[in-house]
Amino acid sequence: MSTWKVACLIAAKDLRVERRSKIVTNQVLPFAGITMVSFAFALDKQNVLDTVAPGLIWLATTFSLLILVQRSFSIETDDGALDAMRVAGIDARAIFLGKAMALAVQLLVLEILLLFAAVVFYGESIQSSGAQGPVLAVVLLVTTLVSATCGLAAVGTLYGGLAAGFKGSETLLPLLTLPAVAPVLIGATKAVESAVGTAGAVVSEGWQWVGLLAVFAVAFGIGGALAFGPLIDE
Amino acid sequence: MSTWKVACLIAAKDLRVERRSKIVTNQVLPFAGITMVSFAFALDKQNVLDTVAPGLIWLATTFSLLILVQRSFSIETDDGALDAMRVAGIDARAIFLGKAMALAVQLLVLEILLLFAAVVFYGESIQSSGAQGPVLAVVLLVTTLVSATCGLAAVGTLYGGLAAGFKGSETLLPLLTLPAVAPVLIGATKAVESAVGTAGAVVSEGWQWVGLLAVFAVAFGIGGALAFGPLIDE
Amino acid sequence: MSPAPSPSSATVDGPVIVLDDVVAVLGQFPALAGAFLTVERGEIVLLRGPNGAGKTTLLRLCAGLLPVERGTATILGFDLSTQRELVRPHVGLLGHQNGLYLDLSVRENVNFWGRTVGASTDEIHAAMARMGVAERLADIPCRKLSAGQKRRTSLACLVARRAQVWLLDEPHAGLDATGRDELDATLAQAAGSGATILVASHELERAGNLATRSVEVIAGQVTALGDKK
Amino acid sequence: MSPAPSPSSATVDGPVIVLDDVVAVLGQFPALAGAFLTVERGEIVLLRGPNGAGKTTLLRLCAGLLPVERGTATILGFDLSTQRELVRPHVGLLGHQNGLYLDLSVRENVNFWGRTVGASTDEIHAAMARMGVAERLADIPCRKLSAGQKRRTSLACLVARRAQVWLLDEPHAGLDATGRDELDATLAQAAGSGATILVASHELERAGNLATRSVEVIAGQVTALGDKK
Amino acid sequence: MTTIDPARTELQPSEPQPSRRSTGTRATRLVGIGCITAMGWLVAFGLGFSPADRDQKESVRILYVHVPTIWLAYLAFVVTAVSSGLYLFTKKQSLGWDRAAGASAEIGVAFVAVTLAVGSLWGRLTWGVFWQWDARLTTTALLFVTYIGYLAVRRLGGSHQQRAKRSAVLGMIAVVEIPLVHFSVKMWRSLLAEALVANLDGDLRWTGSCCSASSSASSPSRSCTSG
Ligand code: HEM
Ligand SMILES: Nc1ncnc2c1ncn2[C@@H]1O[C@H](COP(=O)(O)OP(=O)(O)OP(=O)(O)O)[C@@H](O)[C@H]1O
Ligand SMILES: Nc1ncnc2c1ncn2[C@@H]1O[C@H](COP(=O)(O)OP(=O)(O)OP(=O)(O)O)[C@@H](O)[C@H]1O
Ligand SMILES: [Mg+2]
Ligand SMILES: [Mg+2]
Repeated sequence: MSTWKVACLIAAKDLRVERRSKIVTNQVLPFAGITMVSFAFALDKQNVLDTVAPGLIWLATTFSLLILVQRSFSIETDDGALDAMRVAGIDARAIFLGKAMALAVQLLVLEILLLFAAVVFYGESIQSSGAQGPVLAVVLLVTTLVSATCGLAAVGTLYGGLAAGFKGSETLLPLLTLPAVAPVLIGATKAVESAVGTAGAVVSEGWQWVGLLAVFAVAFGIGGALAFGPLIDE
Repeated sequence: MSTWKVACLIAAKDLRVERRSKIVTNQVLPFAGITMVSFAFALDKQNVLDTVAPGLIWLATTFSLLILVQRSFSIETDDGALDAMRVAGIDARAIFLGKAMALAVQLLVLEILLLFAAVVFYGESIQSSGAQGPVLAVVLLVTTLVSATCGLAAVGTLYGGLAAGFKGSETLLPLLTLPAVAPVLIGATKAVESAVGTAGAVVSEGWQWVGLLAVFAVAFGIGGALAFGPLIDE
Repeated sequence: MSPAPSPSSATVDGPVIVLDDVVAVLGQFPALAGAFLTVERGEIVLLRGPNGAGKTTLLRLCAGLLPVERGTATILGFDLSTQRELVRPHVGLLGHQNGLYLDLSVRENVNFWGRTVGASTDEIHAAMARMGVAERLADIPCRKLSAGQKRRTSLACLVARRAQVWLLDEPHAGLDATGRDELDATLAQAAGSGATILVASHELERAGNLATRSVEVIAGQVTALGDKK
Repeated sequence: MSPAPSPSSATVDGPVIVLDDVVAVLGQFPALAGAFLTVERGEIVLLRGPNGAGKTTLLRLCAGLLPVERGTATILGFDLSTQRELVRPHVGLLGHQNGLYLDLSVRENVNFWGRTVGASTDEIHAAMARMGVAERLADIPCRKLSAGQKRRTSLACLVARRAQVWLLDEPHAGLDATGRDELDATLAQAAGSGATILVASHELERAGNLATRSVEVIAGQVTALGDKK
Repeated sequence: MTTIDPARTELQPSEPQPSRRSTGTRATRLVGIGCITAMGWLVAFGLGFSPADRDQKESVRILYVHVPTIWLAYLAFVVTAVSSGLYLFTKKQSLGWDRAAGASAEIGVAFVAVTLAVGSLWGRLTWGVFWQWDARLTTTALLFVTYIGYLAVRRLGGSHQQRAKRSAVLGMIAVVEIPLVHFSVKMWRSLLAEALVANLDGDLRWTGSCCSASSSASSPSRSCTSG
């Protein structure tokens, strides 16, 4: 079995577990929704909400990421399956890739729904000014989503694997993950601000942020795949 | 053994586990800190930060609450200790009270430290205008902290017990808890705003919110103690 | 144990456990589908049967962890469907899981479980010594123990509880030869002083020697009266 | 198994497992403090010893889950300290935990573990049938299984892996009489076709009958050559 | 039950024996004396001989602590990363490198903490607030938390080798944040594509670059109160 095939097996397995337990749809999604609503409550000041909406989407995504990662590794450690994978001689890179892919799929679904929620709750709308009208903005938005998601999934999987199976991993994970994803949080917020035109941002400004996100995703993707072996190994 | 004594035993046990594993000090505290930092960064707009600071403190507390509750019940379910408690015929009210007390102690420590962090990071300061100067504001602050903490601990314990032992409890918990603590979040935010004088709020305005918090804490404390038995029982 | 009826008040005459056509459902599945069982004070009854027969379900039902779906279950004279709260203080269960706090030491664990029922320090120490975890192991966090050592600790917690009805789910699994002998001695002594013991086990020789009667659970049904010895 | 050296290439002459003064440390504690052991191809070796002696530690070390602190451990001719990656594809471990995905059904679990090593559908089905989880149980999520049924599923995953070195930690615990017989037959057959098997167990009679040799682990030390039968 | 064989306890760390003998050598003593002299001179220079700043008055002397502490922290973190790399990539994975990495990270965290503390005190003097949300300050805070995370990971259980490997990987990832902190001001500026209005003159240039860059990202009303 090539590394790639095994990674696909693992991703398929993770997604199947998710389909069985319906945790994302039934619980994470409402959680993210509630997070956004509670932000809206806590920040209920004049004119504040619409300007900070893109930041809130990504904050909600980040917190959902933490929950998803924890869940993704708790299915591995609940009954010692991670150990079993290691004994089975499964390539650590395959484990990393597989779990990151499954995580990315779940995150992407979540983000798209959150974006819709923001349109509804916060009254955001795609920027339609400029030469090509809304087309460019939509392209920017999609690229941002994809690259940010890959970065988040890579970081989450890396640190999730590190913390997995230790006492207190539910608290260690956020401590490690949040500082690491801060650049993604910032970059993605700025890019989305450009796409929806918050505070006069224009679409063209967004691309440099997408570049940052892409670099981040590639760096953590490759670094994570290489580092994962030593991390989960004794 | 009276209910009260057993509750104390349980609280002592929880705090001892915490002292052994040092999860709050080593991980939750930095997590709360980083939450505040990332909020601040995501909301980095002119003049926004200082007006929303009290809200952010309570948001960070709420997220930390989720982690603390999860940890508090994962020590019970990791090896089936909750079942053992039920079989041992320990009064459910004692379990509720004991766990809520331990949680409240940990939360209180956390909040005080977060408040200091807010003073440093967000430049908050106690309101010293008015007749008695800062004394009244400090009294308001302390009362707010205590009553909000009791409310949060009661809600957290109640839903933590409900979610404990279900698959996917790590995601069910936030879903249940966040809407329930929303009143605390709002009330405590308003009360702290009065204490630190955000946006011209005066100290006297704060007391009605403290009243709300107190009512909430008492209601959930009593309701929780009564409902806990059926909740953790089949 | 003061608020609960004291042990002596529960010392009713007649059988300690009476199951009459009891059904228990897990999810949708009737894991216990009609169980009849009568156990007298001082008996040690072995539950045997293939995997998935419903032994664990039966024990958890008697411990008040599962609702009685149909039929009547009476323990120590209390009806399990309505008076579960009164039954529990007198029942001790050793399940598949150990019920330990992994961050606390052996001593702290036994202490906690003992003190909630008001056991004295001496009794707690005696329970630990009984299961061989009183010395070197006493101050090691349970997380670091070996599988058998955890099982011993869990048994020590149970001994410290001084229950009247002991429900043991594969108590021998994981114990070494000495541990098994200690356990058998403990059980025999408890039964001698009036406790009633249900043991589910697959180690038929070991548990069979200990038991005074053996009952077969098959596909959720307990019908045979058991072989008196 | 294509990227890893194929099983035949690992079929070296000489003993399959050689431990020479091996020390393994858990935390600060030398749970294995000088183990000497040589196992030839086709042997079934029983590890016995009191609770906490270091049996589990020894097995986990052989599976490459623990680092070798001192001494040399060679498995199938590969050095465990440096060539762990090459050892693992040939080793199967049944630990105290089952390593199942509790939300997936029995079939999906065995499928997953089998397919990662390239087992065919037939082989996977055969493994499930072998451990008696092929029929009614096949589509039930593992979370709902009884303790013994979980253990059987875990064994089926192991059988599907077709390892050359089997490391079994109390494999009989929780299995019913039929399950034990099936397991023994499976192990005997695997050993007959060239697998090497280490079994840690407290059920000395059952495992002793099966084993070709028995070795005592005491306080982290394995010194006796074992009683040849 | 199990009686412990003496061989089992031999690996347990023995209590450190209190020793009267010093570990110093001639060379280390010379270095030490040199250090003390140099430090004395620095303190005298920093607090006395150097002139006060035109705008910041005496408070500018904080600079002599502020910048060295963060650079020391950088140095410590680089040492952590290098020893981590040496641990991971040398043949004989020597735990010595791991210990060096851990010790160095602890020093680094302590010094970042000093930078944060001193910086915010200084900020109170010059900007009127303890903290503002600009790129450099935020990245510094992130650096701090990242290494707290590193130290938390070092406290996780497991064998020595496992711990060493895990933290080595983390130590090498975390060091990437140093350039992020160092160049944050510049990066932020280019990414924001904003012209900076910082044009302070004279001897304040150096100081000013930091101050104004800081204030650029936040409220203009809070910018340098000097002058
Ligand atoms: C909490 C508050 C502060 C923090 C966390 C902080 C952090 C830092 C850091 C990390 C550096 C080193 C950058 C590098 O060379 O890589 C630095 C340099 C410097 N800081 Fe601060 N600083 C703070 C407040 C201040 C204040 C209030 C001033 C002056 C009014 C100031 C003036 C400087 C100067 C002059 C430098 C050296 C110039 C340079 O290397 O760019 N800092 N600060
Ligand atoms: N939701 C469900 N759907 C179908 N079957 C279920 C469900 N929940 C439990 N079961 C079945 O109920 C039975 C429970 O058996 P129980 O755990 O009491 O067995 P046991 O006699 O203790 O077995 P063992 O000897 O393996 O421990 C098992 O056969 C299990 O497969
Ligand atoms: N950090 C530690 N400090 C002290 N002792 C430890 C630590 N970690 C593990 N141990 C001890 O190491 C030994 C590990 O034994 P292991 O799990 O290999 O035993 P075993 O032979 O499998 O026993 P069992 O038959 O009970 O399964 C136990 O005695 C345990 O108490
Ligand atoms: Mg069972
Ligand atoms: Mg063991």
